[in-house]
Amino acid sequence: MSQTVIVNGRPIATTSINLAALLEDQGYGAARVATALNGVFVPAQQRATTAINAGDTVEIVSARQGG
Amino acid sequence: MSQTVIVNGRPIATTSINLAALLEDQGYGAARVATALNGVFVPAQQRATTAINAGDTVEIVSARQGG
Amino acid sequence: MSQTVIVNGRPIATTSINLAALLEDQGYGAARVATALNGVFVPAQQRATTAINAGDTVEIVSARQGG
Amino acid sequence: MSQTVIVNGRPIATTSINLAALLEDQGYGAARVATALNGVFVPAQQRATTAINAGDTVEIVSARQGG
Amino acid sequence: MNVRDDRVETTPHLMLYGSAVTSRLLMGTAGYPSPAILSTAVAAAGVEVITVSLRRETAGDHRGARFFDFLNGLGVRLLPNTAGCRTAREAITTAQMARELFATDWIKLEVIGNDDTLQPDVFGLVEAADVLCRDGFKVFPYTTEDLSVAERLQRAGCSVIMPWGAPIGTGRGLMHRRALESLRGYFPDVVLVVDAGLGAPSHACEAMEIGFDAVLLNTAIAQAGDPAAMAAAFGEAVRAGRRAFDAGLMPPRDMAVPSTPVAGTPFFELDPKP
Amino acid sequence: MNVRDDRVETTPHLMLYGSAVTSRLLMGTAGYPSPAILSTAVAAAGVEVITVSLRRETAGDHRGARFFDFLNGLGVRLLPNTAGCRTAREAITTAQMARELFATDWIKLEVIGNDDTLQPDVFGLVEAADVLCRDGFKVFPYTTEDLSVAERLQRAGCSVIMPWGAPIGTGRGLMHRRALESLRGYFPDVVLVVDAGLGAPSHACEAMEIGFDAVLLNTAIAQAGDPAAMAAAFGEAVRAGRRAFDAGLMPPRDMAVPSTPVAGTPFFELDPKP
Amino acid sequence: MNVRDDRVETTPHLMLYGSAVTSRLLMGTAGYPSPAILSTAVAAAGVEVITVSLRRETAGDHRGARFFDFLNGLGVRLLPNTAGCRTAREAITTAQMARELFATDWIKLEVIGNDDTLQPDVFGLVEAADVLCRDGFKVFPYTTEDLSVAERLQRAGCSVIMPWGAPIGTGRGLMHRRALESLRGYFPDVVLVVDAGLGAPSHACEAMEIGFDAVLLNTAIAQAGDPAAMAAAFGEAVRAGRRAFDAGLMPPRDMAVPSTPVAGTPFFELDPKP
Amino acid sequence: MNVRDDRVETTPHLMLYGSAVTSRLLMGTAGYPSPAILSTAVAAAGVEVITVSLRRETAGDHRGARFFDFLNGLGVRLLPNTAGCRTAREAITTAQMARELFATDWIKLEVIGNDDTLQPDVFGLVEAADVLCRDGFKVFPYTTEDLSVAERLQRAGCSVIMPWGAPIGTGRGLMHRRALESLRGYFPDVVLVVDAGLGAPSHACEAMEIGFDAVLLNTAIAQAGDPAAMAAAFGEAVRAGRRAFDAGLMPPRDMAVPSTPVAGTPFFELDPKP
Repeated sequence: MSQTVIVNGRPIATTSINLAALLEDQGYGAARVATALNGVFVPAQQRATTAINAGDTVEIVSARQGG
Repeated sequence: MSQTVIVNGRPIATTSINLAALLEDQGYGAARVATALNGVFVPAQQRATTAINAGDTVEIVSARQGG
Repeated sequence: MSQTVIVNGRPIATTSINLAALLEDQGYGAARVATALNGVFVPAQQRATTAINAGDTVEIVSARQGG
Repeated sequence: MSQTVIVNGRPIATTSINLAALLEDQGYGAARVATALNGVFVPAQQRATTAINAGDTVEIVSARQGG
Repeated sequence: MNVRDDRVETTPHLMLYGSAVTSRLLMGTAGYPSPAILSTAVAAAGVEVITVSLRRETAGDHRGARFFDFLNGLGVRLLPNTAGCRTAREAITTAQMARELFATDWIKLEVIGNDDTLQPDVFGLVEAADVLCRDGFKVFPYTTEDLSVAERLQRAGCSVIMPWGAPIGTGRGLMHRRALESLRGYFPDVVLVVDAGLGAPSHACEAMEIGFDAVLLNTAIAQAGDPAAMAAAFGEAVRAGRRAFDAGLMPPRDMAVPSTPVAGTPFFELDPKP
Repeated sequence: MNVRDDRVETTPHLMLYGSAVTSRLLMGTAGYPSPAILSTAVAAAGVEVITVSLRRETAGDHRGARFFDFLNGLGVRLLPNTAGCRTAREAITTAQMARELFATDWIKLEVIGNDDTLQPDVFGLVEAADVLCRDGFKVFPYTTEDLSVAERLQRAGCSVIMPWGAPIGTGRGLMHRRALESLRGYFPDVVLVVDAGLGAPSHACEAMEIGFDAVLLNTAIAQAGDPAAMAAAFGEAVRAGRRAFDAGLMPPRDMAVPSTPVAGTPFFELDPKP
Repeated sequence: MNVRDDRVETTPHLMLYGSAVTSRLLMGTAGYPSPAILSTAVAAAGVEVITVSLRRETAGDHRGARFFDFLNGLGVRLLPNTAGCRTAREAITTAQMARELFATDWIKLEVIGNDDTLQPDVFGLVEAADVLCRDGFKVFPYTTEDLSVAERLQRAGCSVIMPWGAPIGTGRGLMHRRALESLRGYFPDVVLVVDAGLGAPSHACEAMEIGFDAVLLNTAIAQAGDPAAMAAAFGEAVRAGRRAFDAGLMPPRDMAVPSTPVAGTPFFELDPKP
Repeated sequence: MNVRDDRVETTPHLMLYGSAVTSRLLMGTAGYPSPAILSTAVAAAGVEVITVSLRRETAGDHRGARFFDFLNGLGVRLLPNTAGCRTAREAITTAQMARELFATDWIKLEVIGNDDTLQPDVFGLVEAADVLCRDGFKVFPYTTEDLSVAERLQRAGCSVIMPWGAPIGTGRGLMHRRALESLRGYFPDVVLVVDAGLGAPSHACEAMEIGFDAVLLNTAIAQAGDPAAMAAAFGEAVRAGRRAFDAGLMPPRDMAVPSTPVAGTPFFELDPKP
């Protein structure tokens, strides 16, 4: 069953049921990123146990230059 | 029975049991003042029904110059 | 005999031999102006006795707005 | 014959007739100084030929800290 | 240039919570040599709103009563303050006492964060403004030039906001002029009053020139050599500044520009500059 | 404080070389949208002295005559200038032509040292002032804030000295306020006028507050959105500044001082600051 | 005079939450022409702490990985920021993501109140600082010069406080110098860093001269013609300012004082000044 | 932006009348607690040119001789001054005595116009510069920021011009920064030195940032708590300022600009600002 979630501001269709699967599925693989679900931080070790539901908003961020 | 209350920062002994009596007793008579009991405003019409207890703090203020 | 003089920055040919004649000749008539010859002020009453020579520089000015 | 001259702002009596003699006489000896007479600079090599007259003003200066 | 800046619509009257006032100079009443001089100053400046405070009353000495009599004689509108309050709670209770005592729901809200700088404590200020606005007060908050704080005050219900010019009593004028201009730009519909820190009529004039709606001051008048004359001077300066704002000020330029036209200057060919 | 500064004696009238003038605002006449607007501005400000210039006249076009007619209608005193002159010689001749043309021995003496900054050439200025004063002129020299130059101008015979506020036409106000205050202190008996660089009534007010006797300006009024209103605003601001100077301004302070007295503040024992 | 100001005890090292750092210049990493130039600038200035941010990562483009590689090569300490966050909640989550991603509990906390001025929202800031300090973060809050806000940040647990010099990216220097000096006086034991708004090494030098512990800047270096040279210049200026603060600066004076002694000046009797 | 300002060509060395000098900090020698401290300060700053003066010598006390011995030990170049001279004539004679005494044709020319402000008398200055240049001196004139005066000094033969920052000994920094920038623009080929009035390394840094070639100061170092450390600080600040000028400073901006890029900021859709 595919559901729609917002990843980094864009709607995508996914069959992943948890955050770890979503990352794998979306091609982040072993990328060094940090994640938030619906505005709340999800530590890396909790991604596999964090369920994804339709309409969820996911942020996947990494390091950049900053001032 | 006399009890001690703080009026405008100074301890006084009084037998008054409500704020209206205290004002009368302390000589404020018909003075145009406003009052607070323990940091909470007491409207003029509620003074007679506002009980005074030992240790209470009473403010009695009037108009002054201000910037 | 015509000679060339500079009036207000422009060369003109004139047969006038004094400043008063030059003013008349150039059409200033009774205009309220002040004059200088070769950088030196010439009062109105001396214009008739102030000779004009070839190459002279004449300023004829009047009132304007100023700051 | 003694005459009065002003040296560095103070009147002194001297019998010296030239600036070199005055310096010697006043105890400047071999001191490294520069001189002026009546407000005019006198080079070292001209001191012996520079006459001193009554009322003259002599400046004898040397090096100091400055900003 | 002859361009008018129409960002902020100007009106002949200053509207303070629905009340029309003509004079854009609000005046404090403290520190005058005498009540008579204060009274003359109020008249000289044509002031219509003055600030007053609440202080502890000693039984039998009738200071409050005498001051009320004096105020009645002035015939101007009162704006009680919460001067000296250091917490939202103190300020709220003071405001409530003031409302009863002076029979007005206007309150100049001060919550002081520091006894040395007398600067507003913006946290206590917003908290108290929130409570008082909901309680029906017309709040005139004394605040800093901080834009985010002003946003919160507006959201709380303040339609008048009063940033400082400089710390109270210093007379230093508009220390943060750019920030005040920024406030004006962000809040075209809020009544903005510079409150505190003005030391000279030129400061008040400048506040009006940048589009503020009014100024409030005390020390610079009360402590002047001749308070009544100084009050008149501030009154004139405020009118001048407002008029200039309405008339459209020239913008400052970097390069000099001759005022007298260059065309037709005599001697342009003679006498080249040595 | 309530102290008056009596260093500089003030008089109700401004004395310019023996002539009493009431308005301390002197105004330029250049750059107005129309003569009618200039005329309204002169009236709105209550100005009594205006500056004019001399420019080359073309035969038959009667510009000078029309401007004379206009000036007659204004009924104010004229102060001709030497704007655009770059040497003492040019300025002297221009002054002499002006004296005949305008039938006045008053001259606003400008010798410009640099076409970009329009700053005074102080050498040419002093030289021309010297010649003109000996020739019977009443010289109003446009100068910098330089004290030594002012001394030479005074020694030359100038009893009015006009330092700039900022470069002509920039509208930047009193860029060197300290130096102007210093001038005021050194020349208590000279009439000091800030000439040029003022952009807003608050600048004019400030010049008067530091004890200057008058201000002279042009661009800030002529280029305003509404010149007549701006002229009125400058007039008010100048009066306000003068009145404030007479009334004795409070000195600026470093530390905040409560205007509302602290004594008797309610709640001093309650609610210690968190 | 030769007096040293010992109000604030100085130490050879800057202590940031228990970590000793030698360089008092903290540097941003954004907006450089290239990573190579950034790297050269870091080295040229001898910087030991740089700021970084978090941004959305697109799968497969490895921008994050490349930047991590770059950072590893620099060998400096990282201070992640919460740039762009507009609420306490966003900032808190961003800080938590940063802690995991960069493996540091340091966080430069920014909660922006206004997109135009990029000024701190002091309410969101204090709220987020409170939560983050309790969550074990070492918070470096970017704040205004407001004393009451700084008090709340300190109470929340911040031992470093970073007021702005001027709005981010404007390069205007210490716009509110007096208020910054006041902060320094009130918080002798807090590490104070001027963050944002510095445009020139002289600004950084001035911040250190008034006793600030460090400065943090980005744009003035990144946007310089030669960023590496500019970084070196800022490094030197920061050291100069710190050294001057330690050495005890002369106070400004109102009156001129001869540096060369007057005693013994030749010609004092001759040639009285004309 | 990354734009370099190439108006003024920079060279690694400062050329003073044909002599190359590396350090762009020139230092006065008066008012130090002891010669030893002066000596340490000269070394700490890496100064290569110092100013000295002439004063009346009392027979037999050998003060001059001792100071000469001290100067020999320093091994730096001397720039004698005419401090205290009030007329061109005094200054000319003093310069001539200095040339013989110190065996140098360099002269720092001071003609003081006012004992309170110690400001240059620009008339006496230009007159003396004219005479001295024709007499073969290399004149370093101490002047104001006046452009017309600088033109006359250049025409007289000065290839170094030294405007003041502020009155001598006040430590107020660049009081007329705009005018100094204007001077720099007008005289790209003259060596410009800010002389006098600097109180802090940030002031010296700023002078270099606007393109001045060097700074000369005395009091701020001599009167510091630790003069040697302060000298080092000034040396660093001057180098920093020069380096920044060469590297191309960002221009100040009116509006804030984020340093951290906005693109990719997390949470842009969530949590709209309340």
